Amino acid sequence: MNKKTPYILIMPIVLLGVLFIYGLVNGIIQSFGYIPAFDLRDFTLDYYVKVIKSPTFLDSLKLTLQISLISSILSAVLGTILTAALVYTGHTEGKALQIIKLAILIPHTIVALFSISILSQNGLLARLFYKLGLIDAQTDFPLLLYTKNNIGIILGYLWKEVPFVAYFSLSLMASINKTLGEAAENLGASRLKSFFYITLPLSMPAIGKAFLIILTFSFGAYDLPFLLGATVPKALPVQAHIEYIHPDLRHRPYAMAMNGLILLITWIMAGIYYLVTNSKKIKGDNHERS
Amino acid sequence: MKDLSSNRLLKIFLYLALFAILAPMVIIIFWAFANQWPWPNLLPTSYSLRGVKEIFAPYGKVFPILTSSITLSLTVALLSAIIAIMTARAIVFYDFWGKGILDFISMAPNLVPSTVFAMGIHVVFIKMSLANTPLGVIIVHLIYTLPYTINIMRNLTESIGKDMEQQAYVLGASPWKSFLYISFPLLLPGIIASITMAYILSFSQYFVTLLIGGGKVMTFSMIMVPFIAKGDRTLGSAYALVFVISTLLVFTIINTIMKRFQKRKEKYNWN
Amino acid sequence: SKNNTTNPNEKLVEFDPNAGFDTLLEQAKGTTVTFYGWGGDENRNRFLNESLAPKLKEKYDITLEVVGMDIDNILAKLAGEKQAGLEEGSIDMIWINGENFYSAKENDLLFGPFTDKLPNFEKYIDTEDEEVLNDFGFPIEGYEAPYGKAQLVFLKDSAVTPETPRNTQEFLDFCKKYEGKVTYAALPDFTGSAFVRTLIYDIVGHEQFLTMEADKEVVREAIEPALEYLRELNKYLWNQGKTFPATNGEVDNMFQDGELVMAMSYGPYAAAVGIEKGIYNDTVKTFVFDNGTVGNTNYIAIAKNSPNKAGAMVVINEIISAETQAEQFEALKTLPVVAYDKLSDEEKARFDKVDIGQGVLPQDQLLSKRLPEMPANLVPIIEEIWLEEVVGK
Amino acid sequence: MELEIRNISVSLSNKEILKSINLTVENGEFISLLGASGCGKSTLLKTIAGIIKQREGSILLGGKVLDRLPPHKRRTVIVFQDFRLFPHMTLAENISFPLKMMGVNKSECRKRAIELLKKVKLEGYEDRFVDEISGGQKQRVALARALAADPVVLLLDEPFSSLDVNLRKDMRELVLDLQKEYKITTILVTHDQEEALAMSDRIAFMYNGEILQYDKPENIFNNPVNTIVADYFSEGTYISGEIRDRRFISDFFNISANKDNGRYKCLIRPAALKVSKANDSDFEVVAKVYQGDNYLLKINKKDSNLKLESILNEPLDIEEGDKVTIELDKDKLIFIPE
Amino acid sequence: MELEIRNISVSLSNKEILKSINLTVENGEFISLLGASGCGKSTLLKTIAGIIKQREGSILLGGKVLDRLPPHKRRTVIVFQDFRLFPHMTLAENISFPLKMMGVNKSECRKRAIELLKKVKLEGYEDRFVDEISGGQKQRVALARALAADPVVLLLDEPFSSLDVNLRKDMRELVLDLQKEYKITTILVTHDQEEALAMSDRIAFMYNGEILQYDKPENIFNNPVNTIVADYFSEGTYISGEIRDRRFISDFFNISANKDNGRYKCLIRPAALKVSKANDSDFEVVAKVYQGDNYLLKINKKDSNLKLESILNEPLDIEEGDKVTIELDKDKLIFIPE
Ligand SMILES: Nc1ncnc2c1ncn2[C@@H]1O[C@H](COP(=O)(O)OP(=O)(O)OP(=O)(O)O)[C@@H](O)[C@H]1O
Ligand SMILES: Nc1ncnc2c1ncn2[C@@H]1O[C@H](COP(=O)(O)OP(=O)(O)OP(=O)(O)O)[C@@H](O)[C@H]1O
Ligand SMILES: [Mg+2]
Ligand SMILES: [Mg+2]
Repeated sequence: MNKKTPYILIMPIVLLGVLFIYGLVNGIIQSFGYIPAFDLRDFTLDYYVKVIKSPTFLDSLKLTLQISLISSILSAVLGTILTAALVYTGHTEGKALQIIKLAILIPHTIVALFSISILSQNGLLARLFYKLGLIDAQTDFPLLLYTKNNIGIILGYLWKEVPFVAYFSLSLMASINKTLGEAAENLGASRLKSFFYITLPLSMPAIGKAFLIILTFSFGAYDLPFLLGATVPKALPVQAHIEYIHPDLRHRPYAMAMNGLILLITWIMAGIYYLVTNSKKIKGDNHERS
Repeated sequence: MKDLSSNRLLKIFLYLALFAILAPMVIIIFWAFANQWPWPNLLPTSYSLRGVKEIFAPYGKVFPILTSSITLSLTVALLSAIIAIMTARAIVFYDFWGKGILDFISMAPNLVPSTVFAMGIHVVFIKMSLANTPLGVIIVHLIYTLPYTINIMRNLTESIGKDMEQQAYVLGASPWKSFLYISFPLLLPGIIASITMAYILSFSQYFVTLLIGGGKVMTFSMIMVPFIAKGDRTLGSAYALVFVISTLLVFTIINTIMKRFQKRKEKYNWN
Repeated sequence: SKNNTTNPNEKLVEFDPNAGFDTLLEQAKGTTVTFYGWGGDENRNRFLNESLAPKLKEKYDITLEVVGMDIDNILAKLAGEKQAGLEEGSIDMIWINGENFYSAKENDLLFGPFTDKLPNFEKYIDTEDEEVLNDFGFPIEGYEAPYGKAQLVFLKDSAVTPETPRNTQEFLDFCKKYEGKVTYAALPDFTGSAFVRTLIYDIVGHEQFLTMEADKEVVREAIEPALEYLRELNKYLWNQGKTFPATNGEVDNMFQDGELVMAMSYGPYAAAVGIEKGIYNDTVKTFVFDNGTVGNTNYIAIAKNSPNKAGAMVVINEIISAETQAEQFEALKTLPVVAYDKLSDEEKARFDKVDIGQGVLPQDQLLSKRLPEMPANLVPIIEEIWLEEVVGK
Repeated sequence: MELEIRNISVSLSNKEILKSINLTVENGEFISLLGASGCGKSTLLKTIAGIIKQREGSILLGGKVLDRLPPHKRRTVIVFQDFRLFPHMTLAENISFPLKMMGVNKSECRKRAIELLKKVKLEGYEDRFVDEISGGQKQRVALARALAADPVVLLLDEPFSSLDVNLRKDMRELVLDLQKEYKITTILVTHDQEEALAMSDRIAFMYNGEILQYDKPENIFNNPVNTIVADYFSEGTYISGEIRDRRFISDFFNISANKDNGRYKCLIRPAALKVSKANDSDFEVVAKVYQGDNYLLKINKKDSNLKLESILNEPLDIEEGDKVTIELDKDKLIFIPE
Repeated sequence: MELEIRNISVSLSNKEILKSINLTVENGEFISLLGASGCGKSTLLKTIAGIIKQREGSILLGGKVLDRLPPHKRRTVIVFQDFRLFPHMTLAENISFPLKMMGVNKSECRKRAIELLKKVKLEGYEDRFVDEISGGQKQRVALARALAADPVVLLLDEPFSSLDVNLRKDMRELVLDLQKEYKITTILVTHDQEEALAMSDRIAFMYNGEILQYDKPENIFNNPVNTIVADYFSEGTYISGEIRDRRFISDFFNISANKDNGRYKCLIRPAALKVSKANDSDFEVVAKVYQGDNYLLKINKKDSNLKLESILNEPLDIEEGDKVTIELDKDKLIFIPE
């Protein structure tokens, strides 16, 4: 209608956005060794160079990518199945949804507590196996936590993120499924095909965004890898956190440089995501616009 | 035939998933009252009310803090939903300068490690006298929740489209009224979802709250996290239990209030 | 910080640390003092809020606000405030020690010297004590006042493990016997780190570190035998030393659950506290090596931009009084910082009377087995070396 | 294949919508389903396709009970009244969707889609998206998509309602050609009786969830079982009377009628009435409505409430207000037992 | 009020949809907009209502330029082709929505809604939700809602397309009554020429984004400006020829014609052709299609590709395969300049 309307609508987000960018720049500047409060005034890339050159960096990067990719891909897939399960079995509201919200609600530190209580060699699963006579000692139980296979961390993320994906994309999928899903089935598409060709593609905007959110989150979060991960190699965010809590305040730029790298990689991942989704959309763009 | 079985598979998957979510919750209930739970027992061997006592101890101010924390998070959730509705409308319905940038900005807080942003914004907020104030905390929480709420609102706004509002215009409704009477009810499921999501994020936010709130603005996470971090399972679980129960209560209240706005609960409320 | 300016006089009378304690008392009246420190110990929280705070209110009309926050965040906050040029910050007192103190003082985040202005400092504290002069080998110079004493102790359940390792060799045997049931928290966990230093001390002695140059190669060379030992030890540790639990809390939990046979704590009376809470069996016992374990003191400092330094000084003065220390000893079972011989008989009696509980070592025995911390700047170097040369090796 | 609907009852939101419907459509037969708005036509089609579940009764296709077959295996394809095109697909993709489901390869799919688009006169639209086309265009795409699905039973829910006469004619022919060629059993829902009369082998007339009459077009038009059916096809004026000895006797006129004795209503449709100008008549033209090829005259009888209508094929010189004499075409009179 | 459309051009997705449309509708006039599917009818209505922005041109209402007025202030109410009922409201709420916007109080709103529902023959449906009613019912609710809005200009986009003849007739009358009563300037989009011819004061014929002819119904039917318009109203057979001295001369026949000299096409619509049985004729009936009131005969001429159609009002005895003679009704022949 009015030419001014969109600008009024975006006013709050722009204000917050400016604040955000201001804060971000202020934070990232520290990674270049500029923290006048600690008498660090040289603008330098040294910290980045040192971080990248450190012998553990590549291992850490690989580990972090592995954790975040595996857990977010699995979360997206399982989350989509869960959404479908909710939609197709008519549980789009009520108790089931409350339970799902519960998982989103629980902080990661508590998820770590769960993981340890259940998955460790001392955990309930191991105890159950022991009681059932499947194992003779704690150490017979496969090591899922604190090891390089990262199963514990990934399961922890799955526990939280699968429900998140479901919650995030449920409304969209439910609304699409009704009329168009029906039409597809009528045209000879089985439930499964109607899901894959109609319901899923149309729900993709939500699922994709959920995927991106958890991908970048799991790439930058330290709670679970710190509490459940192996001592070495450490995930990047864990290392950044440890650098951050390093008592020597003049050490801070290392932490910030590490965070800067995480930021960079996250943005690259987001960039790839946008490229991939947009290239797919070129065809489908029009219907979203009008 | 095959179809029926695929439906059954989905059902099984659903129930498994729900079980997998609920089962660990039982653990925190046990731990909240357990003292010892040694190998290889499947149930705790000794119980105590240490956790309960701690929570109800007056010095801990658990309940005043809980109340103010809920208020703060509700404020954040409401504001976040409102801003998300506005932003989603702008992005979906209008073309304006900087739309692409805005689109990215609205996602960006998700793409920045919280330490970098929090440390940066901390200095900014101190200069603006926003540090250590509830307003400052609300603002950073908003920045963190908006990517989620904007995305939720955007998908829904897109899928509802402009048709219905156009119809309202030609029937004589001003843009504001058409929004209020037509789009708002249609967006309601998304609004509830946004409020829920934002509330969860705000309520469980720890690090930034700590830094920006500076200990002057206390939230429930801030009294809970130290115990969890220390590995005190009894106290950690007891706090976590309060955390979960209070949130479920809040959700129930939100839902009841929202239900007043909508007539056909069964159709439009997927919460 | 508005809270702190409720006293209308405060603005009129400029704060001057040298103005005499009575002036400070006057200035502190009716103000609020914020005390930032780790908040994960419910006993301490209770003591501060239920015992100390009411007393301060009554005696000095000071409101004590206790804020639970990890030291790294406290420092981050102070640093941010400094960067923003905030003259009046939000933090008054900080619970701090070691490397963090070193770094905070170095970066001009702390106010001081102030301990010499506290009547009780002179009255109760042994001002010549190594731990009053130096914190992790770094001179304190009046920038922090002692708050409590900590010492690394080991815990075992005597019903499970009758033997008590007295030195590193016996410890190795112990680990061999209970293979896979001993471990320690991965460095840089505070307790895990102290444990490794204790082992190092036992193998290569502790004196050389007090003057050692903070150079990685030098340190590496000095501790090489200890590294050798640690690598050997790995074979018998939990999960063959390939990984270590991330926190000492986790180690403690594993001990409680019976997955480990040994735990450790920086709180010397942890066994008593645990047994009282019911999380440890009554048979849990404390032990230390014959050569001793590292001990340190934790302190209270005042932020450079504290808005209420007068109040903070009054509170700290109260904390280091015999009375408060005794109360703290009773409630928290932390070693008091007051010098025993400076106490009156009455006061002595009060300390003697304290029932320190089950499964612990008496105070004098502990203090006799107390090793000084190495200089703060060596600690991160050792942690780095440990990560590179011990884990999984 | 032969479609048999046996005793189908359907309830929606606890309202009984279909009441014991019975209907048999022969293999390759083309029937129309007529009835007033809201009588349950769409519901019946959806039930046949398995999208709505019946509360009672069975549906048989070629003698096999369909009831437990999921929708996608029935090969009963609907053109929905509200189209339901897929918004994320181009028109070509929409049309080739059912082909893709059958496993037809991509290039073949597209070829066939383009072919079908051409048939529904939308050549060159293959890469458009659904929200870039008009209402009538959507309807044609929906039709093309259904045809692509190679249906055994084709269920058309007002598939031509948004099309103008010419296009409608073409689309009708398209459907009929394919229907004949592949012997597709077809049910057409339409509100256009002319369409129904012209296209169908038989017509089922629905009312309020029931089928009142199911018969050949000419029979249903000329011998409606009751006034509801009669009215639907074209309104007219009812004159009550009695037939005795092959003559219909009423207050207004007597005329020969080839029916059994009894009380009847005689329906005079406009087409049954011829008028000619005459100055001294009781009948007066009160309105003359232009209808393109012809005019509709509304005629009142003086001093009575008898109202008649007539079709005037030649413009002639009859105008509003003229007095006319009337003449009934006895072959076009319809007698309905009371 | 008088509606004037001046030189309106509209583009969508970079395609030019409307090309310099000019159209004036007098105060209280009822006009119809006809044209093939996809020609731009709906787009024009939406542009008038302000929902689509024109690229060029102006719209004036009662002499006032509307261009900068937002849709909700124009009082140009559309009944959309796709209904757009509000799914979260009952039917009564849907209908009273515009009233509520005008500030009418609740009980009054409901009263009026129930009144209107009755008028569109949906008594008792006031508390249903939109997804609980049939297609035709939705269409009527949409109409009722538009009428409730008290429009100054009423824009009807195929408002009767899902209704059967009887209902359609009632709805037409309802609209016409209200339209006359309140002098609502009305534009009706329809694909039913009969409807257009019967209801309208004038008809605008659109083709490909342009208006080809704008005239009184009879003129547009009898004197189409070109074959596109002619074809739209009823197809027939074109015979090329020449008029000289008031006579049309062609290969097939000569006949008197009251036109200027020049080359013409003569359009023979079915209604212009009378047939009678005759054994020795070149013309043969190749098909006889039942159309309810009458039959359509398709007639081919032996040894030529001339195909004709005729309407047979009496069933008579002419059947497929019969030979017939033909007779042209010169008043129904249409001459279109080439
Ligand atoms: N968003 C769009 N982008 C591009 N082209 C469009 C768009 N919307 C409509 N069109 C095209 O514009 C033309 C006119 O559309 P419009 O809906 O006005 O047709 P119409 O005359 O109402 O047809 P119908 O009788 O089928 O409803 C059509 O050919 C259609 O394909
Ligand atoms: N979900 C529902 N709940 C209750 N009643 C319904 C529901 N859906 C449809 N109806 C009612 O069922 C009846 C039949 O609907 P249906 O759609 O089959 O009608 P139809 O014959 O196709 O009418 P139309 O010609 O208007 O499309 C209608 O009166 C409608 O109001
Ligand atoms: Mg229908
Ligand atoms: Mg249209």
